[in-house]
Amino acid sequence: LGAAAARAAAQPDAPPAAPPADPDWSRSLGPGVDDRPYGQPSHFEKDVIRRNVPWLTAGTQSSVSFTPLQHQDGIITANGLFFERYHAGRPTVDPAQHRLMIHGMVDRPLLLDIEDLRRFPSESRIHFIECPANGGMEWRGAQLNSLQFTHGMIGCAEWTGVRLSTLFGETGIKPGAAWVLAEGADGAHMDRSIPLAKCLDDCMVIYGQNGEALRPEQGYPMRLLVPGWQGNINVKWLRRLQIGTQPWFTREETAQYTESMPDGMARAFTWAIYAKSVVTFPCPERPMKGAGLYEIRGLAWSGNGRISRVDISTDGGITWRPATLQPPVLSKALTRFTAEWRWDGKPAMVQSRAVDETGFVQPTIAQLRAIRGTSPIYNNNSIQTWQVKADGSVFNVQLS
Amino acid sequence: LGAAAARAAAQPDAPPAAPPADPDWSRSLGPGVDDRPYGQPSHFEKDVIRRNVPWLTAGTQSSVSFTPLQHQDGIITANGLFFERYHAGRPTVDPAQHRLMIHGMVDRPLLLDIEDLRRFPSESRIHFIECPANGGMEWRGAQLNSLQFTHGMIGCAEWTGVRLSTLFGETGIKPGAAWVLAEGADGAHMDRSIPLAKCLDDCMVIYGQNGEALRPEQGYPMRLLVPGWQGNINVKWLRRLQIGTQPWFTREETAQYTESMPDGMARAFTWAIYAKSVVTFPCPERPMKGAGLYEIRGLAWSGNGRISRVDISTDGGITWRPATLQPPVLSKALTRFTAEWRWDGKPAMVQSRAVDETGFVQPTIAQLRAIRGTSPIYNNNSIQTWQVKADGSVFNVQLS
Amino acid sequence: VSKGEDELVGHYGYGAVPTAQQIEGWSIAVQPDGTGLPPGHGSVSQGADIFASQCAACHGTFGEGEGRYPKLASDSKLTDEHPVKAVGNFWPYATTVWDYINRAMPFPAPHSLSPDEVYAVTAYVLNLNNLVGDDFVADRTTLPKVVMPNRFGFILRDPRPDTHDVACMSDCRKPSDIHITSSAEHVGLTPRTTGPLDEMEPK
Amino acid sequence: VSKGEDELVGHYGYGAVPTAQQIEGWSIAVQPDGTGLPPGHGSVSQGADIFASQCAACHGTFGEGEGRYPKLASDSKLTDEHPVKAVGNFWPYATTVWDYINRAMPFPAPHSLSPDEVYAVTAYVLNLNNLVGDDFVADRTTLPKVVMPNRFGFILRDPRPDTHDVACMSDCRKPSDIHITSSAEHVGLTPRTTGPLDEMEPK
Ligand code: HEC
Ligand code: HEC
Ligand SMILES: [Ca+2]
Ligand SMILES: [Ca+2]
Ligand SMILES: [Ca+2]
Ligand SMILES: [Ca+2]
Ligand SMILES: [Ca+2]
Ligand SMILES: [Ca+2]
Ligand SMILES: [Co+2]
Ligand SMILES: [Co+2]
Repeated sequence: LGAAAARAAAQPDAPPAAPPADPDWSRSLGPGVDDRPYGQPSHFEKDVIRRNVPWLTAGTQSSVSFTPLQHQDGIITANGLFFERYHAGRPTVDPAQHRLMIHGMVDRPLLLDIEDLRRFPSESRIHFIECPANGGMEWRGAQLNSLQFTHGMIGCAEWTGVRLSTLFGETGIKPGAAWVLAEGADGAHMDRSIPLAKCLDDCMVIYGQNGEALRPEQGYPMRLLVPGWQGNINVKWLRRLQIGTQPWFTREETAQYTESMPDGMARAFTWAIYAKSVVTFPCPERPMKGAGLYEIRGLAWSGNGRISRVDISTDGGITWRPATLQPPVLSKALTRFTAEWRWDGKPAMVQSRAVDETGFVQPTIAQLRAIRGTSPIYNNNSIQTWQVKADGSVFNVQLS
Repeated sequence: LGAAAARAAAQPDAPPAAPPADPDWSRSLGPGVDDRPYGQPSHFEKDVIRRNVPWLTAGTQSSVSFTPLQHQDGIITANGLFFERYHAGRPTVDPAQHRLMIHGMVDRPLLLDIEDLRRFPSESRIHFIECPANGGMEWRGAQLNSLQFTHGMIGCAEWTGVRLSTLFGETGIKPGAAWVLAEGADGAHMDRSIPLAKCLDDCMVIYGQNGEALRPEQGYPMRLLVPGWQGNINVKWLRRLQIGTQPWFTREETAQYTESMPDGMARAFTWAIYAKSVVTFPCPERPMKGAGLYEIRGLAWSGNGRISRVDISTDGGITWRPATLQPPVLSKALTRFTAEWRWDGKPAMVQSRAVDETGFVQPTIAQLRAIRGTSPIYNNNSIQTWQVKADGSVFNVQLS
Repeated sequence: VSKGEDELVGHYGYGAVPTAQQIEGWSIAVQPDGTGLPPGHGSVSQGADIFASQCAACHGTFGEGEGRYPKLASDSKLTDEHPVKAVGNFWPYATTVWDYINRAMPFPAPHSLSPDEVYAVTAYVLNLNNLVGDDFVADRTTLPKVVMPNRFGFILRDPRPDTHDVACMSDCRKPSDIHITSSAEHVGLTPRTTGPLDEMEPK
Repeated sequence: VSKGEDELVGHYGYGAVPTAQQIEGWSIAVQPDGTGLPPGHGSVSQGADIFASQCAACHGTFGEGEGRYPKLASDSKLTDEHPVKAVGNFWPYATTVWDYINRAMPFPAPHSLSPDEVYAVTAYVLNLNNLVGDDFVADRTTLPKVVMPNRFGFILRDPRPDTHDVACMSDCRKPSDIHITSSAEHVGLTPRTTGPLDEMEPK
């Protein structure tokens, strides 16, 4: 034992369990392996939860809850914390009674129960799902001082299911078919039109989520996965796929999930999530604790493929340096990035900027607003600025 | 609508929710987004749980529970279903009071709380953890008619934490140091010796598991991760790392976790999990339902690197054909494989055989026994045979 | 799963073939040309009665919206600073009003109205928006013909990428050009919902 | 985190430096040469008393093991068909007995014995295994010197790969060579634990 320990300050704030003490949990037996056949997080993590914004919606049954990204350490979102978006609450679907019907311009209409679906050739893939309204409250200005609320309408999971190309191979598709209507079994009978080409490219009907059955919040017993496209189109509690020649122009793809431009026109069918990123530490919920060396951490994603780089600025965008991307870097999945930062304790403006494999560079909110104004609600993929004050506190701000 | 539907048999067994009915959950509102701030699986999945083998141990506090692999759809194991192995039950550790002490042959001994640990440069990696006793009950013969019980002492997760090389860089390591003792804060004060070289290669101190804090079952608030090595050495509730020149020859690495050979000698320090695989469908819990086309599914893993191929036999090992590996194929992680199988309804013997990037080929139980006898308890990585009977039922058998 | 002739079965042969009645029963989606609309009809005045009893509690007697529930009528300009978007000034097709009310309304008891009732409240909502006269009767023929003011207000081809940021690395902006245009610091809108959220907002 | 001089602080500087007393307090691991053993001592007869009151309920008065709890004494041969492995015939170091009892026993109240008590029960367990005489007194000097029969019974270098399967693809075995050597079908050991597990075993 060297001089270091000898000279170390006594630790008056050391808690009762620190060495040399032997805490209670080291001197007793905990519960056995039959205590929790299905496990739970530590009760010390009780504040790591989904949260909602009561003033946002008339009630909680057509509303949203947000993933606590400030506590997400990797690219996988814990099933218990995956954000929710309901249009008629969370239905309790009996899997034995549920059916998926595939019909319309097919040679052989098909009616599948969950057991049938599980028999088809399966695939597992890690993809994010983001509600395009994520950050929607920020179009007019910085509103919510919280990473959870500005960016938490996203989750990433390992999904298991069957490719639509497999199912449509089974039914056959008639010449001239070009669109697919997907419809849910929830009270909203939520429905969206999807180009057949996208369906055949990489869409799936999902029944597994992170090693267990799809959660009720995410569409149990089955949902559509439309990799990289806006969350709403990933229809949950999927009961019906109808093949046709034209889109249906449903309420969700006309009155909702369209972006109003300054000239009064609205963009529709803007499905893909463009490259986006956010710094998850520091953030308003996880402030700085004194000057020193830190690791800036964050998540980046693109609905158009892989993230190819992420840059970091701590001066509001004057200078940038590359962050380190954490493998595996998967297509249409969250990608974790890190960068060392020696904070001098002075005010700073922390930002991240993602670039994806198409070469697309994440825009600033000013660039977005210059083109799209302040009313789009959806598809805000702007660079987030976290203002770090000298006391370490962090605020959501927007820059010129 | 073509002839198909017109000629389709009426479906007398169709449940009340099948089309054209509109079930209750489609005609009402479910609970809102404030109902479950932390989510749960559907109650229809209530039988997908960890299970233990009561006759195996004197009590449940030094015992094991098994992951229901027959219900794991991907490579990620759900946190709630990750197998448990305790030597003194599951301690309830207060993270604010917990400390990790690093000392011994270091230049600067270090005392870290969870906040300190979280500040270091972090990494997230997907790795399996397998108890080397997985399949241990099968050395003398087929005993348990269940995939969950023959292979369920394994789980795979995205782990987030700090590399030991980072922590040891911080403390400095004195010349001559060669071994590290890792010790837990549980009642067993569980401890194991690990070569320093492995520690510096790829070991980590983990605080995150699949997007949330490490679960209490897996070592909350911090555990050691020793990628690819036997589960026991991945010390949970980690409180101490001591650096020295020699192994400590702890009870867990002499009296336990050693394999008795036919000549009475015992192998110790056999840390690595050698290449292994198992078919997860069909299996005793998930039998066949009539002749026809099926997808054989399974999981393969190796503690020595990536899985390079998996072959499938349905005739007890006379003929084999390659299975399809599901990307991402990650080092020291579960790898999912699939193979189409047209079952003629006749008795069959289904097997999978993994090969890893070192070229090692998973052995048969007969090959293992010829060398290691029937008493090793640990490191049974043999090819599993599932006997499929004409009625579709599946049994755990061993072949000559 | 037993099926009829071979050509009726796919490669895998799993599942069943839905009957015509089953397909018909679930095929509720309506298209702008009226495809999918069932027989039946309903007038504005019939709709007014149903609306008063089943819809007005949330949407207001004249579609003005109670509390935060959606307004169903609006004549605000879509170029307004804060446009109120509703059926009259925003929805491109009257068929979509029928489709949505039929599948999702009334909110607490979705898909509980008869086709006649859906026709009637659809007629009433269109009338509230001054899109049809007080004597309008909605049916599968009249609905697709209703002229919707914002019919051509949608761009159906994604114009992105419409921003052209560049991955500049140094001297990207003049420091004096950068100022904070807005901050959430004193907005006071961040909910706590439950339990500690952060150390910024008052508990 | 404030630290003394610079050379005492690592690159990141997080955390604190444990005091000598803190390090000492948690350094409970003992090595075969006795490193880590504290002062103190205990005799076989003292151990017998402690064992009777604190250990025998599980391990039996003479270490024979109650129910499924571990036997602490055994003289079965390690080459037996079903060897019973315990301290006497299997453990390579007496120091490990001290270390394990100290850290993990008595099972319901681990790490609650004083060093003297651990020395005493260790002496008793060694005596039960006929490794030391009835007048043996265990201390930091005597324990490392106890001759353990299986001291050299361990192979410390992993001899794997010791199997050499090949990835043969066809005609790998003669069909007539393959027969079932054992089956779990009628063993009846598969627990259900709770809820349906499979469709094979009786509910
Ligand atoms: C208990 C409250 C409630 C009642 C009663 C109710 N609605 Fe609604 N309505 C809602 C909510 C909430 C929404 C928004 C749902 C969403 O966006 O997911 C909505 C949306 C709508 C919309 C779409 C508005 C838009 O611009 O997107 C229409 C049209 C509508 N309702 C018509 C009706 C009709 C007609 C009835 C009666 C037959 C009715 N509603 C009864 C709550 C109600
Ligand atoms: C309530 C039951 C119980 C009591 C009382 C108890 N033990 Fe144990 N003992 C166990 C169990 C269970 C294990 C195995 C623990 C494991 O493997 O994780 C064990 C293991 C041991 C072992 C290691 C056996 C082996 O071969 O690996 C020793 C030595 C031991 N106990 C000594 C003692 C002594 C000495 C005492 C009293 C001071 C004691 N035990 C009190 C239950 C008990
Ligand atoms: Ca069926
Ligand atoms: Ca009113
Ligand atoms: Ca009017
Ligand atoms: Ca600290
Ligand atoms: Ca007895
Ligand atoms: Ca004796
Ligand atoms: Co202790
Ligand atoms: Co319905």
